[in-house]
Amino acid sequence: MQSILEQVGIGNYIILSALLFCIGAFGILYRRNAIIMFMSIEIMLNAVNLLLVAFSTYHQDASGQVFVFFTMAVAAAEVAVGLAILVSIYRNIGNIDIDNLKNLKG
Amino acid sequence: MNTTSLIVLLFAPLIGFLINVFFGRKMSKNLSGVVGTASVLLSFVITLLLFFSVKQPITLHLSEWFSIGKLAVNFDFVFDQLSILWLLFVTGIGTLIHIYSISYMHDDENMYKFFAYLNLFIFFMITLVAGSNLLIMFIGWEGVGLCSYLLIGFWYKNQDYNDAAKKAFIMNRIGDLGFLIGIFILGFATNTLEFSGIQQAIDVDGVVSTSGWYSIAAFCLFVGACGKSAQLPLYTWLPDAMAGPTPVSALIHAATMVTAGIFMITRMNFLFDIAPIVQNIIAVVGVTTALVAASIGLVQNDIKKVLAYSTVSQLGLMFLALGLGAYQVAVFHVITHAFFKACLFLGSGSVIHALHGEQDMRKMGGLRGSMKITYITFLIATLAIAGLPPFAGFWSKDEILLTAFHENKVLWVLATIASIMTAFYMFRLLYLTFFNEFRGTEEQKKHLHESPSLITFPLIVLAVLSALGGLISLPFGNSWLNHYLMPIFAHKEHAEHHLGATEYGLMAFAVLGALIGIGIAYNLYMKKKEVPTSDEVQGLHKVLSNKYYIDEIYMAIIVTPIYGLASFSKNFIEKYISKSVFGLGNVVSVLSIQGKKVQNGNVGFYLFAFVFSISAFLIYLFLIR
Amino acid sequence: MNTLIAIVGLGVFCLVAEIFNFRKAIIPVSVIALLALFGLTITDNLPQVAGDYSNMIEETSFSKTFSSLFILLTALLLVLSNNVYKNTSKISDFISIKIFMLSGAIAMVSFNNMAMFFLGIEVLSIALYVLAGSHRLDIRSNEAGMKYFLMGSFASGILLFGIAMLYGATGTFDVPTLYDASISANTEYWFYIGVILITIGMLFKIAAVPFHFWAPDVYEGAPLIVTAFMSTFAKVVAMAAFFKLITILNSYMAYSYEIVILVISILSMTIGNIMALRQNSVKRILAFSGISHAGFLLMTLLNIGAAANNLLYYSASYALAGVAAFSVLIYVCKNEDDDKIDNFNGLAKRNPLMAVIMSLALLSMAGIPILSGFFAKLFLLNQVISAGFLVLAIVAIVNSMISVYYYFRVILAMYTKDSVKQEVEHGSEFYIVGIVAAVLLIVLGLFPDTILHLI
Amino acid sequence: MNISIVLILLLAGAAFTFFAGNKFASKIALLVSVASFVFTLYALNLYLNGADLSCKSIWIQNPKIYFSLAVDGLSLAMLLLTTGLLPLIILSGWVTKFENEKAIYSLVLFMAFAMAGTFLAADGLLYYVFWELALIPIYFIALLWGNGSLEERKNAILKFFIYTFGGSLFMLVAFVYLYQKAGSLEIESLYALALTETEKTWLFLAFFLAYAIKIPLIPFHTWQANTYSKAPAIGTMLLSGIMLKMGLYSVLRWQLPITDTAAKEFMPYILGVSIAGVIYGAVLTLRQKNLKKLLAYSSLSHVGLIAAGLYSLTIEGFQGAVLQMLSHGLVIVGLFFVSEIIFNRWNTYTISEMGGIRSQATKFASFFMILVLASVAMPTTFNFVGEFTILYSLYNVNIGFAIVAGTTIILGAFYMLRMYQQTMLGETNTKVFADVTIVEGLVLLVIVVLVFFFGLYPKPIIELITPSLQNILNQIN
Repeated sequence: MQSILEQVGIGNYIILSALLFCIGAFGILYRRNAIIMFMSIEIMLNAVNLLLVAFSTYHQDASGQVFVFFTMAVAAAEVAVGLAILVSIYRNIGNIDIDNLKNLKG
Repeated sequence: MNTTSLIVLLFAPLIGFLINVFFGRKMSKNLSGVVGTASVLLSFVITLLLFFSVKQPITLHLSEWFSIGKLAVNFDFVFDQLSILWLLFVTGIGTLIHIYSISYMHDDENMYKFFAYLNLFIFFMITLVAGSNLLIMFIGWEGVGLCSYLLIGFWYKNQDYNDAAKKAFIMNRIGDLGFLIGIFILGFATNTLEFSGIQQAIDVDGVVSTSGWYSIAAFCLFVGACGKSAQLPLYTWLPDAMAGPTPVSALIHAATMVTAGIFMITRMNFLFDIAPIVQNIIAVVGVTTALVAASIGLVQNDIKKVLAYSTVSQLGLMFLALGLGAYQVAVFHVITHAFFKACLFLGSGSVIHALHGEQDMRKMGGLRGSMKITYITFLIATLAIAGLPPFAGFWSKDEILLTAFHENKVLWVLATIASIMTAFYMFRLLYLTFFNEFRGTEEQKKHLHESPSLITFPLIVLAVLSALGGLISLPFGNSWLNHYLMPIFAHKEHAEHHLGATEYGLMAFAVLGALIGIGIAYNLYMKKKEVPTSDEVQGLHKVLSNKYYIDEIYMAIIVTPIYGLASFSKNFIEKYISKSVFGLGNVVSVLSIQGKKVQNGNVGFYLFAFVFSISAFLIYLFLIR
Repeated sequence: MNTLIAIVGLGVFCLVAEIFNFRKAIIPVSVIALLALFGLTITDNLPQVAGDYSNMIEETSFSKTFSSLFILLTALLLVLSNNVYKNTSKISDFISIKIFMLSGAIAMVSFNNMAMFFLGIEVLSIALYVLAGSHRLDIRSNEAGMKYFLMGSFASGILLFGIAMLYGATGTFDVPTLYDASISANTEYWFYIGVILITIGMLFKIAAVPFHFWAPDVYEGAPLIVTAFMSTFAKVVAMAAFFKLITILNSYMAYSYEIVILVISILSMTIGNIMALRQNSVKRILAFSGISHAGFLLMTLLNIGAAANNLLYYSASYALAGVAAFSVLIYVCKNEDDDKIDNFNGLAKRNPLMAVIMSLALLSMAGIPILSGFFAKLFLLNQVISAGFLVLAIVAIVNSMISVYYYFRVILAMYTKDSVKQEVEHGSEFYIVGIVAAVLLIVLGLFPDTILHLI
Repeated sequence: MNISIVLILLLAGAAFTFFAGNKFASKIALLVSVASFVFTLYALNLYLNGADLSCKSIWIQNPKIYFSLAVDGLSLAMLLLTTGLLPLIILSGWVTKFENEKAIYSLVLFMAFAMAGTFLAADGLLYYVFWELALIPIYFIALLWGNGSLEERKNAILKFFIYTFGGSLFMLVAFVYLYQKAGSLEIESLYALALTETEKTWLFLAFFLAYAIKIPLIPFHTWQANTYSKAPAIGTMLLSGIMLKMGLYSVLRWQLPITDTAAKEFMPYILGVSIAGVIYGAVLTLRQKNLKKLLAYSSLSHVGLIAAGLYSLTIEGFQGAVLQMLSHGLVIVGLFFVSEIIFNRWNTYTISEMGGIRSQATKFASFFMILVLASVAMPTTFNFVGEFTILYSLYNVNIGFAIVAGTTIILGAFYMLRMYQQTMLGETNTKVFADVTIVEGLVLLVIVVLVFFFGLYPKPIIELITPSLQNILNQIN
């Protein structure tokens, strides 16, 4: 049976994940709400996950999929830390707008 | 003569100097004077012995000094006719002036220093005269300049005197640079600085390169002589140098040091003989100096200034003789001049001493009565310098005029005018000082007195010498001096003049000229009893009173521009260099401050820069490359 | 691998010790254990059997020497921590996080598989995010944590994308295979995109211009001891890992890639130095100085075959100078609100020894002989010139010249300004660390050969 | 024995002085300096008897760097200058009461160590290390014990540091480049190296930048006057007496032999610059109000002449330059000490506030006069031999150079005598000026005696330095 990958073509997967990645990047660039910026980072990481899985299938090699698990775990840990920081920021200044964080400069 | 005595001759004054420097303060004033005098006297005695015993030049090798490249310089001295002759009157007159100074400087708290410096001067003068190579001569040359500096500024509390001392030193240094360059040229061309070596080298290839480097060297040496012997354009220090105590003026600035230039040129006669162009320059410079200085001397009112200008003028005449190749004539005039000029200076010192430091002739007068010995000696010396026979000055000056007449009539005319002027201003001096009424204060008048015998003794000796000095080289053939100096000169064609009608006529003319000068002076200052006024003078007189404005001109064209350059350098160039170097630092600093604005604390901006840079790299690496 | 296991074990021990109330013992035990490990690691010369640890870890002289350096740095910084966390209740958290961070660092230089590398770098980064924000009540610390986190995870994403590209091009995460692919002619161009993206990720980690913006802000906001970790330890780790990655992925550098590195190196040195000139916060000065040192470190990539030892030497001397400087800085700013340069005023009178240590550290960073910083720069220059980049060498020395100005500002403050403060004793840890680091700086300078042939 | 003993002695002396405490520091420092001088003399004796005093061992394997000290007449002469001046400089410090004496004396000894090392090093990198190392102690000496307002001093000295440090970094690049070519930085291998003309040109310029700043030649001199006037006397003496000789020595030892053709090519220009410096420095002194600044500019003028001697590329020029380095070292130290004595009495360096000292302090005035005379190169002083030789060598190159450079004897006399007149002469000052103390007198006496001794008998020094200078000249040609 022809796999879904062969039907769609690896190139399209790459383009898709690149687009997803760019959407994430633009999200980070254009949104000022920290939560949404976290989500954008998640989108970027998931774009990579998608890419890894696609390549994994393409190469008929399981290690790519294993790597995805690592990535997901790491992303989870990252977001946990990020949210923790965000909470303490909220406690200190009462909002989570990233533009308020300009104490350190110069 | 054995080496020991030569060494004693050389170093006795130095030892006198050292004793006075280190122990002078503890010794009594008289003792330091005696030590100083004795050390010079010792040299004089040995010189006398030398004079009578030496027929062949003696060389004395003390030690090596240094050698660079191919050039080796040693502490070598040579005692030949020329140096012995010079030593004789240097140490002789030196002794007299030391004796004179014991009394003259007796009231000065720093008398021991005075004798120390005088001794040091004699030492350097001996070095200058006896050195057997150019560099040893240069030691003496600079050394006497130093002593001159120290002695002009002896009363160092007066800054004007210090200025004069400094001026003397620097003017001399200008000449010294010329001297040095001359040394370089000769050293490089001949690989030796020994006089004998240079002479040999010139004998070998002198004819081939008559002009060229040897001429330039000769010119450079002449520049050195100009500085030391106060010739145009470097003479202005000498009148100022009268700031020093009068014995100094007599010894250094009349009798000995200022003749060093003549000594040097005489020493190097073999070099100047092959550089006729330079000889012409020397003659012209000499006669011009004689005229200029004499004309300034006409209107000076300071007794020592008059004598100073007369010295410059007489030196000019000597240079004229040198320029004409008549070295022995120049030497003759040096010697007679040393006698009468020392006598004049010491006499003026005696006058000044009596008047407690007054030097302005307008405030003198009538001293004939109270200062008999001073007056008589002064009169003899004045007659000598004015060129009246049979006094020494007549014979030597006449020989110069004679030589000039034979070589170049224009020079002769100018030189004659200068001597007429000399006769005039010297008698002006004499009349103003010793004749008519006393014009000073009553206080001074009460204290007028003849000077003590320590002062009058040298005056008498010098007056006798001024009167009889001409005997050493009478023009009637068989001149002892010419004969004595014969071995020194390479070219002997100027040896003697045959006395014919022309010569006797010239002599008569010279005497007549002198009498004219004296007559005018008599007319003005004895008959009309004029006293120069301090009021504003006009026209030529004003120019002369202001010494042709030469000091002012030097100030305007040399000193002021240098100071201007200094200010310009300090305020502009230095700052500009500094700014341009550290301006870079400021630019960086400004960049740093501006850069802080980029680091604005905004994460959004940081991320934007991040993404932008990624894009830039990717575009560069994958599209542009 | 044994080192790695032991270190993770040590981290677990710290956590457990807290439970059993051995708080006082945590730091001494950790430091002693780390020193022991340092000795073991550096002397370990057992040959590695192929296929060990499923090819996830390789033990080369490179990894061993750098691991030893990291362990030593951690040990020194932990000694400093002893004083800092004296009155904190959760001491084990801080210490164990640092020790885990060390494990991440060691993974970053001894990986044999990209997964291992990725795990290492994330362990290091996440630990640093936590530490940077660890002054919960201080908004500046929070801000630092947030900024670092946002930009760090963004960079991680890019790095990860690069790894995915490598995987896409080769179908493996295995380092030897990747190396083979990098030198083979018919590798897909995704591979190179991957390499570039990884490069960018690593440039971010070492804070090279233009990916440096986070560094000054985060350094300034983070607690001092954390800044010390970031500016010395983390930077050196990232650079070593970067070096290793490039040796694997791009050892036959294309000219255009070299140009990129060259430009970044020049920019980092220049901008870092220029920006440092007018800073008042010592932490920011050190941050910008770190940026410029990153530029110097990047030079090693231009002659990658021969530069490993130089990298080690430079890293060691830079990190040790940093440790010495931070030991004084923490000492000086212990009871202060900020870390302005003014706090150093009159230190030479108050405490000459500390002033001397600080001076030595700064002079070393400025590259004055006989301190090791000079030789570090010298070896780099030598290597850069032998690779033919004379321009880079000249830019480097011009930068050394500029850097003198701001290093000397601190020295001037210590020696010429009058102090308003009274001296208080803060504990001996600072002296121990400062002296050890300073002596090491001098010893390394006098005898560069000691560590110059380890790799 | 090998020559490293002197270095070890100085270094250990620095440490020992520091730990001896403030009470004994000055005495121990003096002792160490005298001992080092004695050792240098002993080494000189051995050297003259043909002993090999050099020492060499490998320092760094890769890049290949040796710890290599070589001894020849030139380096011994410079070492003698260093260790000979050191006791005088330290003794002159006794006059001043320093805060924290142990630190300053140990820094002085350390600096002497570095400078002595610079003169002895025979490996490029070792030389460079010593060269830079000398900068740190003088920086701190000037900074911590200097005079004038702290703010100005700080800036002036930092300027000096960055300037000289920056210049020498270019030399470092040159050395690294040479290492690439030669595979070693040993002086013999560098001498043996065959380089292209272009390479030599660039290397020459890199070296020149370092040395022109250190010496200093115009227009790289802007750090000098300020630093000299801000530094304490002891530091100024170290700077002017020894440290600037490092630059001159290096020209001779490193720059000229390695970049021979470029040296010949650039010779006229650099002679021009040096001689311009002679006049420029002299002219600038005329507008200085500060005695130390005046001396600094006079120093600028003198070193310009020395540099001209070096770049004349003749044996006479080399000899003269080395002689003048030694004599200038002696005399400038004496002059700065004189200014310090005045400063100690009256707390001023401003010339207009001085005057009328001679009548109060005869001995002091005499010493000062002799130093002034030596500085203007009176014959029979050491300076005359050097200056004469340099001018002679310049004449060999071009009579124009000799004449222009020779104006130094006029201008020098002008500004030095003017300075003497303004500071010492005139009506007795209302402020009391005590004559020299025993220590002061001793220092000045030693300097004066040496100035005259070597002025009359420079032969031993000339014989010491000439063979090595001839070697260098042969290397250039």
